[in-house]
Amino acid sequence: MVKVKVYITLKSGVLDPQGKAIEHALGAMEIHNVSGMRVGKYMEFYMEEKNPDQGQIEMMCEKLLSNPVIEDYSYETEEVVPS
Amino acid sequence: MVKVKVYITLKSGVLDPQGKAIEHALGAMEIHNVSGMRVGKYMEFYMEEKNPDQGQIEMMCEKLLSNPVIEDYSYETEEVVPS
Amino acid sequence: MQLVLEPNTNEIKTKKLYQEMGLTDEEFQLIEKILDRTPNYTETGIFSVMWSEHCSYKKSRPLLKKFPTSGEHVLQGPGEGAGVVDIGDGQAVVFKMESHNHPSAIEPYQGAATGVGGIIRDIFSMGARPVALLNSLRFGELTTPRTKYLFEEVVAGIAGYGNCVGVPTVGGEIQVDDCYKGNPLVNAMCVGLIDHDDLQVGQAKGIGNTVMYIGSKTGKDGIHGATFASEELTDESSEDRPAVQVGDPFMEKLLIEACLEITKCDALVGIQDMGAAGLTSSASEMASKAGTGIEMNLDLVPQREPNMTPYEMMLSESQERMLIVVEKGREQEIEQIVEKYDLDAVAVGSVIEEKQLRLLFGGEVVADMPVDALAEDAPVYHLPSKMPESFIKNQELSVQLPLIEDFGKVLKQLLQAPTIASKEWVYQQYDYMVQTNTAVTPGSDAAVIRIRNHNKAIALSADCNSRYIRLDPKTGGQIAVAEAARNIICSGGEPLALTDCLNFGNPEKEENFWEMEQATDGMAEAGELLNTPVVSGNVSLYNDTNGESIFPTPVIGMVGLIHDLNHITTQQAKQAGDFVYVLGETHEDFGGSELQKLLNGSYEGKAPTFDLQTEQARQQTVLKAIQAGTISSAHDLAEGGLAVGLAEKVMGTDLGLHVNVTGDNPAQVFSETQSRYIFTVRKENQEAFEKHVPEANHIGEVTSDQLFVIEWNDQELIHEKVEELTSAWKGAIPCLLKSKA
Amino acid sequence: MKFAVIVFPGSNCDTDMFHAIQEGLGEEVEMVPHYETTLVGYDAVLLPGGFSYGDYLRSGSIASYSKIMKAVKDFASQGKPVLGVCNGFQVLLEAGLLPGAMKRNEELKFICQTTGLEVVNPETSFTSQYDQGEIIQVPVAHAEGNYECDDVTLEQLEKNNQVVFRYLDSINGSKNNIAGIVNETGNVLGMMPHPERAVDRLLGSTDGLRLFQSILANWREQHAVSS
Ligand SMILES: Nc1ncnc2c1ncn2[C@@H]1O[C@H](COP(=O)(O)OP(=O)(O)O)[C@@H](O)[C@H]1O
Ligand SMILES: [Mg+2]
Repeated sequence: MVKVKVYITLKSGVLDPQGKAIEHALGAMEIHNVSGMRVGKYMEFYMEEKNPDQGQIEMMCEKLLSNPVIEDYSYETEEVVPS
Repeated sequence: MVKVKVYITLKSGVLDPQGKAIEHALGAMEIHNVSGMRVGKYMEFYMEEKNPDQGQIEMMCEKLLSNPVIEDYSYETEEVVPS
Repeated sequence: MQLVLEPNTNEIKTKKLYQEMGLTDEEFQLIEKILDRTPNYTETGIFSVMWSEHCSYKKSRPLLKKFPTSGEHVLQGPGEGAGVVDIGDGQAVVFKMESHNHPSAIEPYQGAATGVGGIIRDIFSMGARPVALLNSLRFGELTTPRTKYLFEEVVAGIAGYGNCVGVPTVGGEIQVDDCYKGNPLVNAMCVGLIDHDDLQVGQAKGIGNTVMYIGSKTGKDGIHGATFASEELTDESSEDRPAVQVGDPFMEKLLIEACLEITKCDALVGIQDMGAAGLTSSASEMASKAGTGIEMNLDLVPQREPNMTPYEMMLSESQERMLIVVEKGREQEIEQIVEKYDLDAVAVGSVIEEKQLRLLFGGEVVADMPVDALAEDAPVYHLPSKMPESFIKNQELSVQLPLIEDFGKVLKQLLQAPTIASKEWVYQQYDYMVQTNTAVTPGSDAAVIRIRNHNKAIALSADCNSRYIRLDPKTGGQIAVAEAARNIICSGGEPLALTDCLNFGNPEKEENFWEMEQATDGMAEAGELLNTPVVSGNVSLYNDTNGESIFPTPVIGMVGLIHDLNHITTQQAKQAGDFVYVLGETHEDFGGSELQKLLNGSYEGKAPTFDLQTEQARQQTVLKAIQAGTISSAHDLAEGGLAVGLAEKVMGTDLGLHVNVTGDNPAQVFSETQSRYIFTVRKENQEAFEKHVPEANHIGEVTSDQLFVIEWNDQELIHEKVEELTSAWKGAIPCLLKSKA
Repeated sequence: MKFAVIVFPGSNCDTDMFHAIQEGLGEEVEMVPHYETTLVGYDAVLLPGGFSYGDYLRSGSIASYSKIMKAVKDFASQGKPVLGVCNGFQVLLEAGLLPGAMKRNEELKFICQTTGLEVVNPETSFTSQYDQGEIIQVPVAHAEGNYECDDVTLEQLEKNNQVVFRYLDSINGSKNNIAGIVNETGNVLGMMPHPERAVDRLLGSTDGLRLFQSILANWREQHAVSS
């Protein structure tokens, strides 16, 4: 079994309203040394195979987990022993 | 300058309707080897310091970026050369 | 496998572990007597939630008995999931209000969201389609980051849930006062529509019938939520993490559609939502009401996590779950229906003759308790009460005449007070139009939902001015009911019945209990005289933070019937040239007023002048005048008095207003004397209107100059641009939320 | 003329759409659940608002994989009219029937209000009953209506007259205040505002009705020519 971790981020150049709001809130908290805040998604799931088909993972990322029009994705896999 | 990456996940035991919906959609796409889908947030930002104050990052994570009542967080920092 | 070791019966008894669950020594002894043995851990947990105030009303029941609960329109009073009131043509409205105060204090978004989800389930489990939501909210002053956070998240939670399930949120009220700082109030009301024939009951009838479970899996969330709701909040409460439940409005939407289809299937015997105390309360209440018992096999309960114990399953408050009873042998019909909605219906038990709740797990009986003892026989307490010193003092206090220099400035300041300010920032986040029946959207006295294919509509309002109740709980209680009814009247509706949510502090404080007694007395009297019986409601006690109680806040939700779509009336002035009238004399009523808060920062003195007979007579007069078509716009006077009420008639329009009022003290333009209305009337309707409402005073005219002018005894008192008033009023809440501090 | 209203499990404006056609327009209309596979026999397809699958991931994303969407794509490729409103628009974007994507509103809040819209292109089969530049009042109700696309797409949309409606005020952060667009062939319209909520005087505006009347008029015209 492997654990798959997927990171989804807005493409650079796409305005990020959430990131902007957080930066604004940081300003209100008098935190000024932070910049370039971007908010994305993080997903975890398990796949039964020991060596899962990378093509399948990519297909899932492209078709469902992210929207390629505005988002990029990356992922990692990590072997786990089922408990 | 460092890049900080924050991962926010729902505490275990807390219902994850997003994860549930995605698993359901995967089923409809005839993908059946995936389980335990959990959806969280991924955030990136930059801090000016070379060795930023870990306490500040933790404070930001607790007070603003995550909701400690239902979420856990973890983070990584990574030195970057300002471009 | 991780084994959870539960305390044994001996430990529960000797270490008094039941106390942690909220049971007293006496209650535990009573349980031992009922069972004729010491309860095990699961049983103790089950008793503790069923005997919590939230489920048993053990401390408020004597007060609830006073309420009028029947009347010509009432089809179902308190007792079932929600009240049911006839609206003619074989149709009825089903409605109820419920609190989610404590969960919202800990996790405002999910707390508010699941509050909405819970009240919706109460409505569709009766077989009614939910057609409207309202909410009543109380927060501390919007000046600290925490109260702002609570406010924003509660509103977002209500929006997130209501918008997704597709039930319009059409009204409500918001009051801010620092007594709610640590303990915000989040009350949600849902209204449903049903044909009489489709009415369902939550009963487990028919020995041998099958008990089925539908909806989300059971998780470890919300364990002991009901007990939690019946306890005081302390600083440790935010550590009480398992009590937080996350809502899944998409699941709720599926459940609504599936359950409404199931209720049309005659294989269904009974249906109830799993609300507070989840499986425990739904199973024992359904059996107790039917005079039967239920045996359940917990191994069959759909579980979200591995290794759940019977205790956890029975006490879980996971959301979006329903329990139904189905005729034996016809389970498949139900399965086929829910399948269409991608849901499962799982048989988990059956109806038995012995009036027991019997639970099996791993082949063993893990709990076996009389259902009546759980659902009916919680001890009832008659708590002692004592008139508070502050009440005596306030009654003796003579009226303090406020000194005002700049009336225009005070008016603007009042319009910026969050309780008076425009709530647009809030209701713009709610989908108040979905279902396309909202004839009057938020912003008027009552919301109006038309009944499709009929020439009629229902009017909905939620109200409570807790400051009056703090000063004088009995009069304040009467006023709360009267104000809700007045809002219905102003929209052209006949008030039919009410639901309530009794939010009070710790009832064991004698002064608090006295306030409860008095307030409910007042509500009962007003409900009786105004012919608006109480058909459902909810009690939320222990709204205290670190020993400080909230103001007594019995929120009233009211439903009225508009007999003809032509009667629908709103509060805004319609056109220049219309005459302005005020109905009802004004006294120097500044106790508990917004003006007093503005000038003194506190409340003292008597509650506003109020006479129930006058109230009742005027309501009738106004309704008749509206029904006769003589009134163009109607508005009742509430917080901020005449000046604020008049401003509300023109703010946001391109009209102005010019009136001249007479009296002794100009501060009276901000007085909050009750039972007053303002109207605009077309010139051609003047005669007809004055015949209907001879008592009304013609005070001025709607103008096209976009100026707001009030003269006092022919002297100009206020002269403001409507646009400026509007921007003060609309900008106040967004501005407070944005400001740092 | 016979309309189909597609019903996803979490659609909640489906009955509103149904009523708008049946009572407002006075034409035949049927609900078609997401698990159906054909749209044979219908003259127009309407994708209503709501939260098709809860929309927890991205609005419309899961719905774009439901069975009926294959039929919707076929239907659209035959040049027949497909209208997606609010969530329906989001589904069309996710399904690739229209270009671009939706982000959360700029203010990160759900917004429900009646909004002024400019009719930018009255030449489509959905807008022929409006005038060029006419301002109409139509309710919006969404949390993710912040239209996003790359610069090339945006330029093309504008150049080809594919922008059909624009908000008068920037209410959600959409690029170029875009409220509704058509595909290149002009038979697929996606819009965030809800025309089906503006078909009855009692509820405020009737400006949305002409959108449905345009569909009908256009269909009648085509029908008269082809028969
Ligand atoms: N929490 C809320 N949710 C939805 N609408 C609200 C809320 N609070 C206030 N409103 C709406 O704002 C308008 C003004 O409310 P309020 O000042 O309480 O009026 P009134 O004094 O006539 O009862 C009403 O239409 C009411 O329904
Ligand atoms: Mg009012």
